[in-house]
Amino acid sequence: MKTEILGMVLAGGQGSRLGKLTKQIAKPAVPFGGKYRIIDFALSNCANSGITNVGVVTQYQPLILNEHVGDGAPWGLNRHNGGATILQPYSSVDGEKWFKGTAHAIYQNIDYIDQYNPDYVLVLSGDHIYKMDYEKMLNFHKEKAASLTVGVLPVSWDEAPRFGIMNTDLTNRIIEFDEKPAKPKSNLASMGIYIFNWPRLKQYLQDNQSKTRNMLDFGGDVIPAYLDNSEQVFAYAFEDYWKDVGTIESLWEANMEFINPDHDLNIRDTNWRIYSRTPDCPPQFISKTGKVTNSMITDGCYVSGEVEHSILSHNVRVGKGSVVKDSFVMADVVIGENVHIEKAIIGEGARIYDGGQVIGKDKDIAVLGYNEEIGGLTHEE
Amino acid sequence: MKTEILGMVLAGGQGSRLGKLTKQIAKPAVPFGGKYRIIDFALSNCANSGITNVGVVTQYQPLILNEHVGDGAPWGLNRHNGGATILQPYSSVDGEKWFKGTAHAIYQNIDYIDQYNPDYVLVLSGDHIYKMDYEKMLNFHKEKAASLTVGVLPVSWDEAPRFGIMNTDLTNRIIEFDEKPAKPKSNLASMGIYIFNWPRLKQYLQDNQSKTRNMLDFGGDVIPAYLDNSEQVFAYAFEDYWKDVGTIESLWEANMEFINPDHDLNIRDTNWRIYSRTPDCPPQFISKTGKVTNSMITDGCYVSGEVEHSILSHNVRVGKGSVVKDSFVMADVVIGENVHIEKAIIGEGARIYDGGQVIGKDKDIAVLGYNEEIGGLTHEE
Amino acid sequence: MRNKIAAILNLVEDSKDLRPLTQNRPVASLPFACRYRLIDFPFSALYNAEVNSAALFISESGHSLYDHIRSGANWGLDSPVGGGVFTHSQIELKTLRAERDEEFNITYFDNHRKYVQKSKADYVLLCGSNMLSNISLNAILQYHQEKNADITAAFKKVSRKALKKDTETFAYYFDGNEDDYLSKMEKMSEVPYEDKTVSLGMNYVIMGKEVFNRYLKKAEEGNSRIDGNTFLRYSLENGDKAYGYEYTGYLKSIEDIPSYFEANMEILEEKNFNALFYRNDPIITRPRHGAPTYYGPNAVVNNALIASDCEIYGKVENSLLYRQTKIREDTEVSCSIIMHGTKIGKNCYLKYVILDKNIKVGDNVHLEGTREKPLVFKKGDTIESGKVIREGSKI
Amino acid sequence: MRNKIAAILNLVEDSKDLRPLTQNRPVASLPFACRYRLIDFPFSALYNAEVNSAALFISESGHSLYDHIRSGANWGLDSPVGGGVFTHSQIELKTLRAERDEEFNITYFDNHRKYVQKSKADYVLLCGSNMLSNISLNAILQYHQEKNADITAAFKKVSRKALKKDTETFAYYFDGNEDDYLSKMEKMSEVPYEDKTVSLGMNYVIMGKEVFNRYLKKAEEGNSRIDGNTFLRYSLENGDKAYGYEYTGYLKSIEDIPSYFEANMEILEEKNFNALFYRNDPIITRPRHGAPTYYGPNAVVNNALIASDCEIYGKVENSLLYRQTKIREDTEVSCSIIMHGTKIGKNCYLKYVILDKNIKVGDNVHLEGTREKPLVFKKGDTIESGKVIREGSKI
Repeated sequence: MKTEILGMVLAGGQGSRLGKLTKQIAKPAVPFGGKYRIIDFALSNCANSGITNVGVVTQYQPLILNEHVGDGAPWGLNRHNGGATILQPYSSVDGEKWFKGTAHAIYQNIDYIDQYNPDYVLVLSGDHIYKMDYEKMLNFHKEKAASLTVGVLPVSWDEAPRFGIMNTDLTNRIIEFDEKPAKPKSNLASMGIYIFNWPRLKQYLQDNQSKTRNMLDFGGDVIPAYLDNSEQVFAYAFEDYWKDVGTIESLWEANMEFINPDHDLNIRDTNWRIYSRTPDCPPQFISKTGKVTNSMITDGCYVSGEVEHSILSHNVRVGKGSVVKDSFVMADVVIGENVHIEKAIIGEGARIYDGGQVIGKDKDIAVLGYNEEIGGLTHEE
Repeated sequence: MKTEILGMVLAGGQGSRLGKLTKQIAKPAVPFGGKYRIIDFALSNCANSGITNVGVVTQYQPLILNEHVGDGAPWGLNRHNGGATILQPYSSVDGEKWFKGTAHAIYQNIDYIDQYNPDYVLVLSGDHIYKMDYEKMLNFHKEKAASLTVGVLPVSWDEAPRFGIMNTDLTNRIIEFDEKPAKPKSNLASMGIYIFNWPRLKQYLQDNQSKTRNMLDFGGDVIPAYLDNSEQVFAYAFEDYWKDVGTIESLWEANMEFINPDHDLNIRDTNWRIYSRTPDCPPQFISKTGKVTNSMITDGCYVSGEVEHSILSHNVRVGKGSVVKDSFVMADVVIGENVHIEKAIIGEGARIYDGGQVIGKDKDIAVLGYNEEIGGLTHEE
Repeated sequence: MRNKIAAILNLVEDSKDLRPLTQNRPVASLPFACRYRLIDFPFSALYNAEVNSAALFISESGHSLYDHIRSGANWGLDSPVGGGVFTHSQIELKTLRAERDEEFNITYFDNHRKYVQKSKADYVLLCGSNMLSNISLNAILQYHQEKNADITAAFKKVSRKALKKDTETFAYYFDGNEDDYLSKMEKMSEVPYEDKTVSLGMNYVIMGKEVFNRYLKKAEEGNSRIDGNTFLRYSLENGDKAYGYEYTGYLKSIEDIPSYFEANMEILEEKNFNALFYRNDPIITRPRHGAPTYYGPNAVVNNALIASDCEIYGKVENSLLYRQTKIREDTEVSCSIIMHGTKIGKNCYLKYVILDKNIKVGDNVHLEGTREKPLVFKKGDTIESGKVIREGSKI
Repeated sequence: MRNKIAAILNLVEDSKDLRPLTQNRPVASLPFACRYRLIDFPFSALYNAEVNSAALFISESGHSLYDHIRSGANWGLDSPVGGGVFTHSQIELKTLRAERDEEFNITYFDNHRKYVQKSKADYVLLCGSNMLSNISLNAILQYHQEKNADITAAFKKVSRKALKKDTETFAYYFDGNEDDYLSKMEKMSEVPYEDKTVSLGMNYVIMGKEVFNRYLKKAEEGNSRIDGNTFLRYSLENGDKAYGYEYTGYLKSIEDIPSYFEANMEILEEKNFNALFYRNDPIITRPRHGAPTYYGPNAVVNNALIASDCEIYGKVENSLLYRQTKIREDTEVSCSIIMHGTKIGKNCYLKYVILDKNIKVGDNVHLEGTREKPLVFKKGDTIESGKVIREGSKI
């Protein structure tokens, strides 16, 4: 079997800044936008870019993530001899194979990658909200005859000190990598998206395991080594919408932006659909007393209260007299009567009983965890 | 979601007595009978018994096993909200969740099992060749109002000291468990097939983790604890063909028995098919010089030599003048010209060049490992 | 837990009174409740009872059905364990009695016989798709077994007036109470049209394999179509033990445009909606991709069922919107059914209207039917801006 | 690597000379090489080129094809990314020109137009299923692009005598050499029947989306069927840039029983077998479950292609056995095609015979055709013990 380019989605991260939202669920499996999980964007980008073989590396709380990705069918990634493959830690006669970093996760899965004998490996994280055509990046990589191409994003100069910054020459060649520089020389932040020539990367990973320098992370170990050795490393600039939803605030913000029908992400564009694995639910029902404005509502919802500038995911029930405003409500949430929810994220399966309140404010978004319950007695009782 | 019975197939074992055949492949994924892998029997038994939700616990060298099981489609185990699910070690906020024994593997996957809220859990190993109707065993379990039912096999009294032996009373209740007794009181050997009432097993697993007794293995820990506490433990006798293919000799022997069209396993019985995930290959071609007698040949084979009392798996090529006798040849093996193979197991992808010989004898079966090469130059060179 | 039922769906159902909605599709693939088709309901009943094989008998307009069903995988009907969706060329089916094509007839009956034999099931279910319901086959089967019946047919007690006068359905009668022998069946059209309660046969009929084969032989001799009510009639003629299983959930016989329209409006009542969709047994359909539905800043939506991937800027009341519909600003839609992909412009008024798939409605359009006679527009139509059509006015 | 081709398969192919094998199946689902059907070859070409959508135009006997294709998943044709197998009711297709059913015709052309539009592909491929081959669509496409052609059609150089006299195929002619403009096409039946090399059109034709839409309009105006060779003719009439892509692999035009039989026999030659099956591009079919094939203690099998799940106790030479066939002791089968599920008793002799699916042959049966005129038995036949049939004798 021979594949030009293989996708490797690193989905093993915990995303600890998301607090209770990532206690039982890996960050890439965190729900987004009503009917998606974060990893859907990376997987759909692969599918739309024509990358049909994708390894999904999981490690932290993978049950929901693995069931979501499954055989890859929702993304069309279920071809013979390939498609989506879940890669998890395992044991071997050499001992236990745990993944100790981004590059180490690739190293531990060399056997899987070599099955496809790819020319290029695209390394992604499953953590970001964006639409990107990796085929264009690959064409850039080939034109530049690069050994490694790093996807970069122009960020504001204020924010630059928070990122890994790539300093480039006139030809977009990366000449220096500054991890969180106090005085950035450029505003091109690494997106954690890499295209490597596989034979060369494999050599780096295998050779360096036995030497002092351990190739654990791409940012910390592999890219510096490439630069030290004058490998051809190029920066590929991405100019469209891109969002890291690594904190409660950014997750909330990204969801609020997502409501806007003129959002840059253009979610209704049938030329670049975002696919997901979705449950089978009945249509949404807006009752006689329901009021929904400037919001996104998903199948299976039942709304008897008022919803304003919010997202309701699958199977959310909103009782009479309740108000949901500026909030992102995940699937299977039950909201009783006369509940007030504002500037909040409500986790899957949570229950807010009659009269309950979950009210946050800007820069301090309220969060109710998965299956948490608050408020008085249920209406039925 | 509510399921009456959930299957848990323990497929994490290495099977070290199979030597080089299990160096890169877990034992349940070892090929068998031309177009099967060992685990196909357990999975097909589940499917034929109407058990549609099955967790497959893997840990050791799982890549081939995971790809083989995949979404469970070949066994009809790809239903909504369930079907076959691969369960592998993972990390959580409580640390790394490795599987330290049969019972511990169940303990680490309590979250998965609880999703289905089953009344019963059927625990199997993916290591044996047999056809068994688990529904009948479940009916027995219900009739006896048992807390645990253990599948047992009458073995010859000579062999009994090698097994875990169940001593029963007149009602088939197990009153004593002897692990490899020098002087067995019964010849009922445990098959490693258990039906547990799930709520009770869960309680045992959870309670005992914090106590001195660690519930790591069913045989060593859980069954003795059940018996100590006078739980209702019953033996369900299985009388048909059953084979543990844990050694090179027994694997070879089981394959040789399998050739016989009147074999007890009755592989052509369409009422209890053994399903597998098979590659797409052209039909088998027997050339003008080929001779095949008393053998099983699979799609994709090309035979120009002589094959007698042997099994050829997918895509095996046998060149002119070669003789394959009393042997089990796995998939994708290339046998050159004038090769002599007798009483042997040839691993997947092995190459035996012109004039090569792989000759074993009774009780000393020759083994060529996966992708190994022996013999002279290739014919083409 | 093992597959015990072989299901045979007779989908050659009378559709002339449902035109133009059935012009290019059989009754079984008629859209319903924003994201379903009628076939989803019997198929989901099969799925929920873990039946993994079904034989469908389809007539020549069945292609939209194929596209929907595909391999049957969504309903668990593609299991290699004796499963599969079986299809047969049935152009001749409608004329089965008329033309007596010897070879075709042999194939028709053989197909049934072989399917039941190959499925290895102990019981056979016959049903159709035009009796909208969410029924538990396991419950019928259990009842059938407990009664030690030869044949068991599902029914629901309804008011005679809930059905149209010339309905093609059947009324069942029982010896004593409903827990007793089913002793008689009668064409519902011959039952006086008044507010009396009748037992409406649902054409979901179950029997043992041997009984099925016996009736099949009889059908073959008489050159009759294989159908639940036909087989029930055989059992009565034979004096076999026939029983009725009483279904108490939502039921609607979809026979013409008014009953189809009513079914959609009734489903807007929470009781009916819940009876169909919030039982333990889900209704399953072919999954589709699309964004959640967007409600604009001035959207007013009340008592409405909405699929995902719509955009609503106007007012929607007592209506059903299918996937990818768009309602523009200042438009009011009430008591209407707007199917997949249909886009309605600005400042329109629609009441008692059924718009089939992919219709384009311009701006300032006024369409108004009546509850008894909704206006129906067919797939792909274009309705130009400014157009005014009222029931009675020429379309 | 992105999907760039929309494929349209015209499967309304002439099958009368292939009867009785095509009595209940279109040419596209004719079994071939022990485990395939003819449709597998164009479908695999699509799969290997990573084309993920196809529109199939099928006539009324297409049901065996549906059962085989299901959702198209086996060939990667069910991808949600713009993929799918599209089917259309095509009973009227055969009479397209004759009856001029206005509404149907509009649907027919609209279906093509919409499919190509929805697929978002840059190129359109037209092909059929009766030109057995294993062709690389990417290679044709690359050639098409390099030549900057308006339309590119695949051909293979063959001897005129390799085709039957009244073949329906076309011969292509080139301005200079084959690397040059395709300047003329001619009905092959009008080319003199001698040992001359001709360029046989394979009816695999590729063009850009705009060109396709242009020709589609022309077909609509002329009420013509949409077909590769028809569109190629349009390009010649128009003076557009038409090119030929030379295919060098195995090719057979399956038009009648003798050519079908020959194709099977030819595939027993290693060279042809390898050309079709041992290229880098695999031929994919619907997977089936079954044990490996068992060869009995006295089996003698030479120069034979055998599917899995057979049992062979007798002698098989120069023959093809499909799945689940059984050849009993002392029976000799040579130069024959034995299809799926057919069982042959003891002490029989079969030579130059085609047995369709599920035929039962008793003991001591003698069946003998000739290479030019093999004996053909139809699906489900029973041939009783002791029967002797020779070509020319009454069947």
